[in-house]
Amino acid sequence: MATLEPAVTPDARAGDPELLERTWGSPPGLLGWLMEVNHRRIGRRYIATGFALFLLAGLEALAIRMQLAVPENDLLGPEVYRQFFTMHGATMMFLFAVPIMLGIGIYLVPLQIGARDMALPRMNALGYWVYLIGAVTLYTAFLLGVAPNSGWFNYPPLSRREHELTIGIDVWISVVTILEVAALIGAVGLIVTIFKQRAPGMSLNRMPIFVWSILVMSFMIVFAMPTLMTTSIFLGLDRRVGTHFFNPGGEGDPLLWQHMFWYFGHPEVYIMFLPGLGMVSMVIATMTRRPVYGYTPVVLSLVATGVLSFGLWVHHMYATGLPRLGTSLFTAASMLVTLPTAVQFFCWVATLWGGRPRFTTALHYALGFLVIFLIGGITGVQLGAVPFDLQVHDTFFVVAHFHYVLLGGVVFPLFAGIYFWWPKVTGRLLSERLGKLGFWLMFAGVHLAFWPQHHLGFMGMPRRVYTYLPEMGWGPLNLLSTVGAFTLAAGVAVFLVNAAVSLRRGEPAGDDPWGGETLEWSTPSPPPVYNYRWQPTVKSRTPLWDPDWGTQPVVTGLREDQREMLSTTLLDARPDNREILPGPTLVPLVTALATAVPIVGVLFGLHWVPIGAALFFVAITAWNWPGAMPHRTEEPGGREHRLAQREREREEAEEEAGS
Amino acid sequence: MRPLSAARPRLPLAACALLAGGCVGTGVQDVLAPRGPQAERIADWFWISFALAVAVFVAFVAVLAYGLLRARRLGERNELPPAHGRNLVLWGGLVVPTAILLVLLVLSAYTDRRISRLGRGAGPEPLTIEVVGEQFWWQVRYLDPAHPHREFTTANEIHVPTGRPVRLLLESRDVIHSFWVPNLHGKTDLIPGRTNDLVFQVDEPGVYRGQCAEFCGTQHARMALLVEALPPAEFAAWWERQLRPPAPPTDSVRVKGRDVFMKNGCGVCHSIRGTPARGRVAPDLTHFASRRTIAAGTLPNTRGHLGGWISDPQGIKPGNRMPAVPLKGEELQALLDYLHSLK
Amino acid sequence: MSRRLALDVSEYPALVSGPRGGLWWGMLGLIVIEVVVFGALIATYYYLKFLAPHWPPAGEPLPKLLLPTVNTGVLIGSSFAVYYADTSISERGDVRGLRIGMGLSLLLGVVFLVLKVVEYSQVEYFWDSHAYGSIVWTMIVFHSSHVLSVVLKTGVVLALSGHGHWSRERAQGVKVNGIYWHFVVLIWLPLYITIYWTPRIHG
Amino acid sequence: MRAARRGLAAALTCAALAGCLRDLDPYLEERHTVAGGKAGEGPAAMRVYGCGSCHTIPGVRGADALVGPPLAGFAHRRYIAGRVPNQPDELVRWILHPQGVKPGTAMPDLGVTGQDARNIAAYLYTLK
Repeated sequence: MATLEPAVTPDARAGDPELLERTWGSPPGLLGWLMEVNHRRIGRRYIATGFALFLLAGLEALAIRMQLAVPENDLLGPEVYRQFFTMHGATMMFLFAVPIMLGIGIYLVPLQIGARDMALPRMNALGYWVYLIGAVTLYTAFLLGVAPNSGWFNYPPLSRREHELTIGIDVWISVVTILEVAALIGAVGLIVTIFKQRAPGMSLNRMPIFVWSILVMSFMIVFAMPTLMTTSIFLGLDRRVGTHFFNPGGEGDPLLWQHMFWYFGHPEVYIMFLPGLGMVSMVIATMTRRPVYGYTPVVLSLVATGVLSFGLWVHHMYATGLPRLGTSLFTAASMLVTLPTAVQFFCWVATLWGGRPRFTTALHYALGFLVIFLIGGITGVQLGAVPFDLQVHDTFFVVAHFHYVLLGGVVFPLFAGIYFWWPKVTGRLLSERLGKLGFWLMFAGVHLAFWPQHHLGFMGMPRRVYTYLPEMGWGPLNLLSTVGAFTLAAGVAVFLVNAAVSLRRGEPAGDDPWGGETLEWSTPSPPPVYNYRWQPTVKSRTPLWDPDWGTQPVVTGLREDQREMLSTTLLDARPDNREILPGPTLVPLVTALATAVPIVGVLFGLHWVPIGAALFFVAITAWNWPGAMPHRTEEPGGREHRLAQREREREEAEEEAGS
Repeated sequence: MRPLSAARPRLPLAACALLAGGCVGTGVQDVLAPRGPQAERIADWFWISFALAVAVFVAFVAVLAYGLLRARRLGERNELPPAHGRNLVLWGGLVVPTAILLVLLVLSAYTDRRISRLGRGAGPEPLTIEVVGEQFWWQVRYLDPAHPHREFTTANEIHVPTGRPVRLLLESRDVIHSFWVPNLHGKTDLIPGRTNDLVFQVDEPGVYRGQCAEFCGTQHARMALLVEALPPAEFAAWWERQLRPPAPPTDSVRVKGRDVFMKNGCGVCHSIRGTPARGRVAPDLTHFASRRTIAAGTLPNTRGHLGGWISDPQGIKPGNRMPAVPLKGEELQALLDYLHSLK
Repeated sequence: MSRRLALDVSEYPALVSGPRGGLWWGMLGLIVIEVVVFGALIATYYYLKFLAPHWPPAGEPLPKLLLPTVNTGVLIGSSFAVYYADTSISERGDVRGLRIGMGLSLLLGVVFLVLKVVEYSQVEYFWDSHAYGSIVWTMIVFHSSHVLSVVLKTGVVLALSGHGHWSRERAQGVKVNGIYWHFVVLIWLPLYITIYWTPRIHG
Repeated sequence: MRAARRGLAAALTCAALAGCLRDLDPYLEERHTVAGGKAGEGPAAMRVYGCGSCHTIPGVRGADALVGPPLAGFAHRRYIAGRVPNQPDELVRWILHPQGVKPGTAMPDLGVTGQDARNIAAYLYTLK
């Protein structure tokens, strides 16, 4: 898109790329790296870290599948196996899915809403550092052989001290707590950004669907994750200071954990795949060159899914002997929650029916998502029924079910998104041939690996067993499943090759390789550090497809020698004020370390908690101390200042002309 | 003569039978091969839901494929009239799914009612058995509140009469376990501090295998059990046999075996009625020789496996609670003789 | 070169306070998160209560009312002081009013903490006595640590007022600190009812 | 030319040596032939009797115990139970009745049938 200069330039230097670069850029070198607050750099770190952990958890999955490939195998002993399946689950749930979706949101949301950065950039950086500390802590424990070993769900009393002395459980508690802190920080940052930084004209009902999905996800994080933090702190207290929350001998109750865990854990699943649904909506719209059919029903479905997901937790607990009447209500709720997704499915189908589809790799993954997720959804409905669940709960049927849901709802949309936005992020195209090869390997791998597991569930194979007797007859299907897992891994490997080749010598992508409809496609690939030379304004949901997009007004009048960004009103996105953002600083990293001291330090002794709390207070005070934030060099209402400056400049120009 | 070696060509099957109960060929633990009313109703529900699932899947993929082909054929000219789109979303996304879900919901509630009514209304009084989960085995106690002297304890194998409801009182002494015999009924958790109950009924005589279905620690994988259903008369006879303590050993080898058992402290954890061994933290061995498996369904109860198990329990089931006791060769032989005399 | 229209925003204010600024929303986010945590604590309390045969457990007396009730009054009073400080600076630009309000709220916060320590040094059970002790002590320690942290934060705000940092326009820090203070006070009320009244009304 | 001839000679020598070794195979095999034993059925039988609960036996699932000696390379063992030479009939006798061969050994009499013992023995001689 040819850039049009604004007709009115109230400030002589408006839209000066050099000045913008200087203002929004980061210092060079390692120190600059540690001081980074730019949302795209931080988003990229989230995505890269999350993807690396996805690969690690994938390797753990391969080890698990190898152990189970044949009966009575002794590749991983029972103790090691416990650690592996715990690490696989915890990594995929806490370290991969949620952070990578947050990362994509952090990268894309400001671009899609036409902002220069996130509303709270230092918070954003803090979130990443805290996440990284959590990941490093968990994998350090793994390498030292003291990984958590009682499942990502970590049920007491097994996880109470009298049954598991291992520090691995304490590591789980610390790491989960710290990762929830990170996710909460990220979620709040995204909510504030979406509320306050949208381009003028982008009222809530004009936001891209992906932004909606991130907004709903962030709210769900805010309402779900504190519960897990609370309950894991209960468990930590049980283990460290002898409280009785989960001790039946002290009038506590092990089921309290399950209620609180699944009150978080069920929404957690939806937290992971709602952004996936949002990404699929974007991919389908662009690749069919049609706006998604039924914007309103799709958005309402996202919101409804988010709300309903908080009323389902008991369907993980049917076998615990809860009263029958209550469980039936949860059956009804479990079935109800599929309706919003069904509506979205048919909105996408309607889009495809009326579209002009281009069968790119991204669309392949989106279509693959439809098929895989549908199967996972169907088995999910079956699992919602109490009697059937009593049979297959905690068997490989459930393993198959949620891998269909999560590979379908998280991994395939993620790859659709990666293939879709890769050109925007790197400025280079990925190979479509390799892309499709990878897609078909992954698609086949999913079914090979997980379809047989439905049958294994029916054949009575429980989850989390490290081995089984040959007489059980589970051998052949397990072997098949292992072959499938390796096929899936081969598909991921093809993507890695594709990515490496593209980074080295991929074709330049241009601003808008797909003819996209949302704002991010109007800026160069990769975008400049300030995102937009002029912050855009919009008047429709698909601004770039507006016939008069070329003359759509842009925002001017922001200072460019400071990080000034336009804030707009919550509902209608009318301009409201000029917010100034902080620049690069070490404060987030220091605060992250201070946050980690009590949470990780508690592994070594309770005295680290008060020490860490004190350090945290110091860090937060430094954070808020005037001077940490760049000060305005002018007082509010800078109009006079500007006018005076413009006057001066005109005089200078006249002088020059005169001389 | 040991019965398992009688039918030579069927050796693998015999092994299977020992570990897996008698139900070879129908799937050792098979949700879809029900042998009791509840498993049967659940399987019925599954088959209905499966038929609906296939229909939904096929219909959706057909609609999707048709739409894509149509779009490809029409190319640039393709437009979807808004009314068509509305109909797709309304019918495909709302009306049809709601109808299907309602059917499933009603059937699920109906199935749930049917399976939870067993043993609660009219009909024969259910037999009550207490099952206590332990890391990593099952303690089984037959209750008869009217005649406490007729109660007894065994482990890892549950004998039940056919055609009569059985109520299990499920408890746990350590962590959460889950009782699950797929051919008979769904699972129910054993939770410390609570007593859950599970009512099931077996229609056909036979041996059905089950195993712990809630991760309970390192040896969760090797915590199996067998349910053996006997015709009522045989069951009554079996109960009578269980009440009798085993006959004291007479021949010298077995006497020596008993001494080995007592002197090495086995009785601290295990109990054998009629002897000083009264331990409560490990399986009751009173009628050990009549059991089909050892180590909670891990191995067939043969002399070879038993010898290996006693010599090195941690090698066979690492992380279980049984310590290895160093025994001389002849002590081991005597102990095996003694244990296998506990019929 | 073709030209397009511009939306000139230079006249919009650069310093705003309250919900117009991002920081206020960030603090609201933190408050919502904490509300969920406190909600989880209260839910746990009732869950354990309805499971227990006796609540408080047999042998434990009902919680005493006088001291905590007075203390609740102290805490509510501190909220008014914070409100006074906030309006002083943000509506009237009155730094002295800000200092008086903040100082008073600090004092009341400290009084609350001291009375809490006095109160709980008298109870006879601890967190490791039974589940009742676990949840009550957790609630009290958790809430008191919030009071402590907001007292410390207010100390920082007060210290900054000495540097002439706050003015009518630059009041966002005071406002944001203020809503957090109000939150810490308000969330105490359900805790107070839960801990001190529930066992009496429904024992 | 000469070099080529020398190379050929070397090659022939090698072939002869290899041939010699291969020539010995039948003798070894004969020494380890169990009359009427079907090696293929050995593992299943061993699983039932529980050999794997004390021995590590390649090819038998779950046989990874270390109570007794591991049976890998059993065909190369010289003695059974440190007492009798490793010959088919001795091995079958040992499997059938270890207490008779070496009273007081920890290895129990397992009630193995004659045919099973021959199958097991035949299988053990395939472990080289």
